[in-house]
Amino acid sequence: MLQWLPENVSTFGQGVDNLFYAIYYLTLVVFILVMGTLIVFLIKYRHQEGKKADYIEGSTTLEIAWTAATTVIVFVLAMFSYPQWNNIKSPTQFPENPDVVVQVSGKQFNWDMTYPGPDNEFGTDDDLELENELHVPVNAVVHIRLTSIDVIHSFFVPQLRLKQDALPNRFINVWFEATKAGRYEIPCAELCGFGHSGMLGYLNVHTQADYDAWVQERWPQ
Amino acid sequence: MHDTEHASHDHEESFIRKYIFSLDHKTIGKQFLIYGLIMFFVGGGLALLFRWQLAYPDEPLPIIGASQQYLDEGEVVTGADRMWERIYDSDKEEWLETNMPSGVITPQFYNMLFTMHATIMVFFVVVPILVGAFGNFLIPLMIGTRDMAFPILNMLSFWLAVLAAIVMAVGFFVPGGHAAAGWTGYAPLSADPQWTGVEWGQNLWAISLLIQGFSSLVGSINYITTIINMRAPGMTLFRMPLVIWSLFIVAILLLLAFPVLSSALALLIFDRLAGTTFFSATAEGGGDPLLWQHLFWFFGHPEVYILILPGMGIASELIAVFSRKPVFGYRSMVWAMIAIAFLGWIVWGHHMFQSGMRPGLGSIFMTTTMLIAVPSAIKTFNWLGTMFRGSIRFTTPMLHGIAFVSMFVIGGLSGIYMANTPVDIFIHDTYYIVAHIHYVVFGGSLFAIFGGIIFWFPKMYGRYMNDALSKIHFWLTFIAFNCTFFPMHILGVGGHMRRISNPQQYEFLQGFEGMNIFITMSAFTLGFAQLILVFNFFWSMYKGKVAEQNPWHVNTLEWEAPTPVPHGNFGQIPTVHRGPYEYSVPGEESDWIPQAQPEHAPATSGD
Amino acid sequence: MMAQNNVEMRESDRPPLSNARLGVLVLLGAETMLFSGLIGTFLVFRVGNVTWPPPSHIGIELPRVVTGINTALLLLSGYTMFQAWRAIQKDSVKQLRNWLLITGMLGLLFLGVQGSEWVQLIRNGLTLQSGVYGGIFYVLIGCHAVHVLSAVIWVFIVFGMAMAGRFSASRYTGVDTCTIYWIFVVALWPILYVLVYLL
Amino acid sequence: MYRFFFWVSLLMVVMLIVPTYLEACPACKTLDDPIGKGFNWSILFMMAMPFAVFGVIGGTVYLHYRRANRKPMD
Repeated sequence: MLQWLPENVSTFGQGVDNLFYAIYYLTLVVFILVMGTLIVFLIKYRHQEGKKADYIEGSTTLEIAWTAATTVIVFVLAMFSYPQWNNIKSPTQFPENPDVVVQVSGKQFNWDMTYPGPDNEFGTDDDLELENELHVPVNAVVHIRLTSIDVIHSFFVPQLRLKQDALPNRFINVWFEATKAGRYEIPCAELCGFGHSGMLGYLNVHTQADYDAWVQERWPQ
Repeated sequence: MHDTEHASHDHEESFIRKYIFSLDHKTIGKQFLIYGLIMFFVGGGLALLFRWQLAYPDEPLPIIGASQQYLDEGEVVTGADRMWERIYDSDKEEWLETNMPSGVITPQFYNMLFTMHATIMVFFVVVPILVGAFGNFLIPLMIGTRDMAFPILNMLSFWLAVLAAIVMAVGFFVPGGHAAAGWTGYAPLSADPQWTGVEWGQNLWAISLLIQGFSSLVGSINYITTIINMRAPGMTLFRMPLVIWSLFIVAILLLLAFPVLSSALALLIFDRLAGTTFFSATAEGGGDPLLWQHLFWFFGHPEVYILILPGMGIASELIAVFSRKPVFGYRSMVWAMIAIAFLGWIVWGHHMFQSGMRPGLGSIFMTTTMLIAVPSAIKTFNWLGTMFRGSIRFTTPMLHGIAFVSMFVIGGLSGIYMANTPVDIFIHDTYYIVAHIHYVVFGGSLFAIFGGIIFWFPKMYGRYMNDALSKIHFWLTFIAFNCTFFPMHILGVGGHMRRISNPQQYEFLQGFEGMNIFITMSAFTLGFAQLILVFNFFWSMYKGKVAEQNPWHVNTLEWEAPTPVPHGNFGQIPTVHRGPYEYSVPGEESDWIPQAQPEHAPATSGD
Repeated sequence: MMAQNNVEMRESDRPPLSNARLGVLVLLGAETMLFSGLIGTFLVFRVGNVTWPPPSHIGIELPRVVTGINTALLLLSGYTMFQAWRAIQKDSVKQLRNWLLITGMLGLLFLGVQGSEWVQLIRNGLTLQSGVYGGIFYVLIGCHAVHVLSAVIWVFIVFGMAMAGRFSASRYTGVDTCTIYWIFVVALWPILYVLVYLL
Repeated sequence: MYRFFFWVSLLMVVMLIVPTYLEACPACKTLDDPIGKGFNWSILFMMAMPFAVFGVIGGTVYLHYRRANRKPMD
């Protein structure tokens, strides 16, 4: 199942994947144990003539054992998850001083990307609006101001292990740092109307040189 | 056995009083069952339609779709071509033409299909069968009373459900089509017709669910009152069968959860019809786009447990009976169900991890969600414990019970991925979620429903269901089910979003075409396998082998009543002397002691 | 819930809490959750807006004083309903009728005052369409008003039954359930009053 | 058995508190946004309601049954 995961190209993606693997192996072991026991029981304790079932009402020791074991496992799992989650989603734990800030705005059925331009301020004359094309440099911290102008959309880049709903009338901050240049798809992951399927933007991760060239082309200085 | 004065009432009632507007809980239960089975086919049919679209995007449907020659050159080849020719020639805007021109499902129609598939399956199939049918049929029989506390309300509950289904059905044929905002109806998409183009469809959807809310409310008042007040002498709470416990807990959940959905639906209707802006963030002085999710999932998560808990109850019943052993850890089974219900109220935020709520809340909701693993594990291990050193009979109901346990294990384990917030970032709104819910609700609830139907059929209709057909149905369903839904986990891991009508539009999903086709083929097999069940159900009603009073040798009270169960259920109300699962008691000759059998009396053969 | 109830009940035994009473009690649980949904919505808007009413509605004052008096009226009706219930327990059908009539009238008066308030507010420009402020005000208060209305109808039905002599000290389930429902509707109001008008 | 469940419950409470501490960040301004506060209050209120309702109804039923069951012994 694991080889179907899309390639990871973000800094925090590895953390997500590691948790994914951990849960995968954990659940796989539990699954095999439970199913194995079930099958053994089904064969061993099938009805045989002249054999009566044993009258067993339960076992407090066992109840305590599996309650405790499960509680501890989920507790440990949860402890490992908090930092990852905060790292990705808590605005206070974002890397400061982003290299690029972009506003991404969902609308039926496109992504509008707005660059603040050299003055780093939105709503000024040098803003650049692009439809469905997001350009960022590789190995750089990108902050996205995510919003929507109509219904709820969801900004999803599978390779970045990043997903965040875009809400109308609200700005949500998202960050990522891509580690590999390339062109990745940005589908919308939340039903947004009849054009939901096919609402598709592109994330272009450039090498620093290419990105500089792109910036130079847009805002000649 | 006891043909009393109660039984004689039957003959005096007219057909309408007896079968249509019946006040008898057994008839109402059967009505709910047949109603649920009919809706099951509607919901399943819708699923097959959109599965076709997913496997063969933008290709005409088989049978009713136009042929390739017709599409390319306008040459009429098949009967379907002739139909399309006629539709295109007529001036009227025909239903088929707007929704699937030439048999190709439009994206708008696709949205409507999956919306209605889920709505119907959740609100009109699983809840009516599990809670409506089994609840009504079993509660009075299993706790040893003559009828529900409020028989008229009981009838009202059924007919309100029918009214809701009719309103919902009308929605398919109104201009603009039916609701197309997903079964979760996320606002603002659902709150303003301009976003979906759906006019009255969404309104009717909301109105129908409001009516359904009344139906559930009336039903749950009835269940709670009956279970608290009307148990037979000696039937203490901890002598109740687990299925009654599960229905009791579910009734409480329904009672407290559904009104919140009603309030949300009322606000939605105001938004759509009266010009308020509760969910429209973009309007002047407008509301909040997350509010709907907040209210909906507050209802929605307990609703998920409403869908699974009775299944757990039925499975416990089946496994104990056919392992001929007491349920392992009866009390911890009860407490586990109560714990699940308790946790059900404090986890609803996990549906909103990616929707922009405060990240800190995400951590809290992750913790509460993960805790659900604990009672679920307790239940699973107890089911295994029940089979341990048993004497397992592989009857068809037992096969369904075992299938329930194994599918629930998969569904439960896959839930851990979603509960984990960082992993959920990736799999949220992908097919992983679809796989999970189907493993829990189809693999869980529906296998329990099938098992329950076969198990209690002799009590309902006095006949067995045909065992060969039941076994064929079981194995076909079991295999096709796994072939359909297991690959969806893989789709989800690949990032395949749910609710997209054409995966071929995405580059990173190109590799999944074959898998989608495989899933669709399995889904069609799964769908057709259900025809066997329905044929078997109606055929056995008249032609099945006549069953004795207690064919499976079960302890619980419903088998004390004569078959077919007369009006008033019992000749004399039985007195309960022991717990429901006294199987294979040492020193006893037979391996079962009915709950109503006095101490130290010889066991009866039961027929 | 009831822990272990090990005492065996005979079939003829009346349950400690009659079906009718328990049914109404359970119904009220559902009603509470319905209002919880609406109050939860109200809280999102109320706490979520720094200024309440929002800037666009400055100048609109909710009639706190009149509604305060109206609240007292409704609480009074709770008392009269309780008296009606006491009366039938003492087998006084005449008193029951009188108290029921007073209760019903007080309920109608409450609705009348509220109706006139609404007319006034709509004239002042606060309508259902005026953003979430107007919307949640009318929906929440209106939902309660609908409940008062249905309670009033119920009281008058019970009144009619009392006129027909259907109740006695040993048979008064109708009065009983109606009282529970009425008390619920009355007790809910001060909470809404404080939330919507005062906060 | 009961002591054990006491410890499990305690652990659960700890699990609820820990994340609140982990995200504790006195410096963050975004968390003070009024909408977030509105949702917090609403969530707390609605989380409490089912238990309150259940408690009141369940308590009433329990008391009635206990009173009824005591009577024969008096």
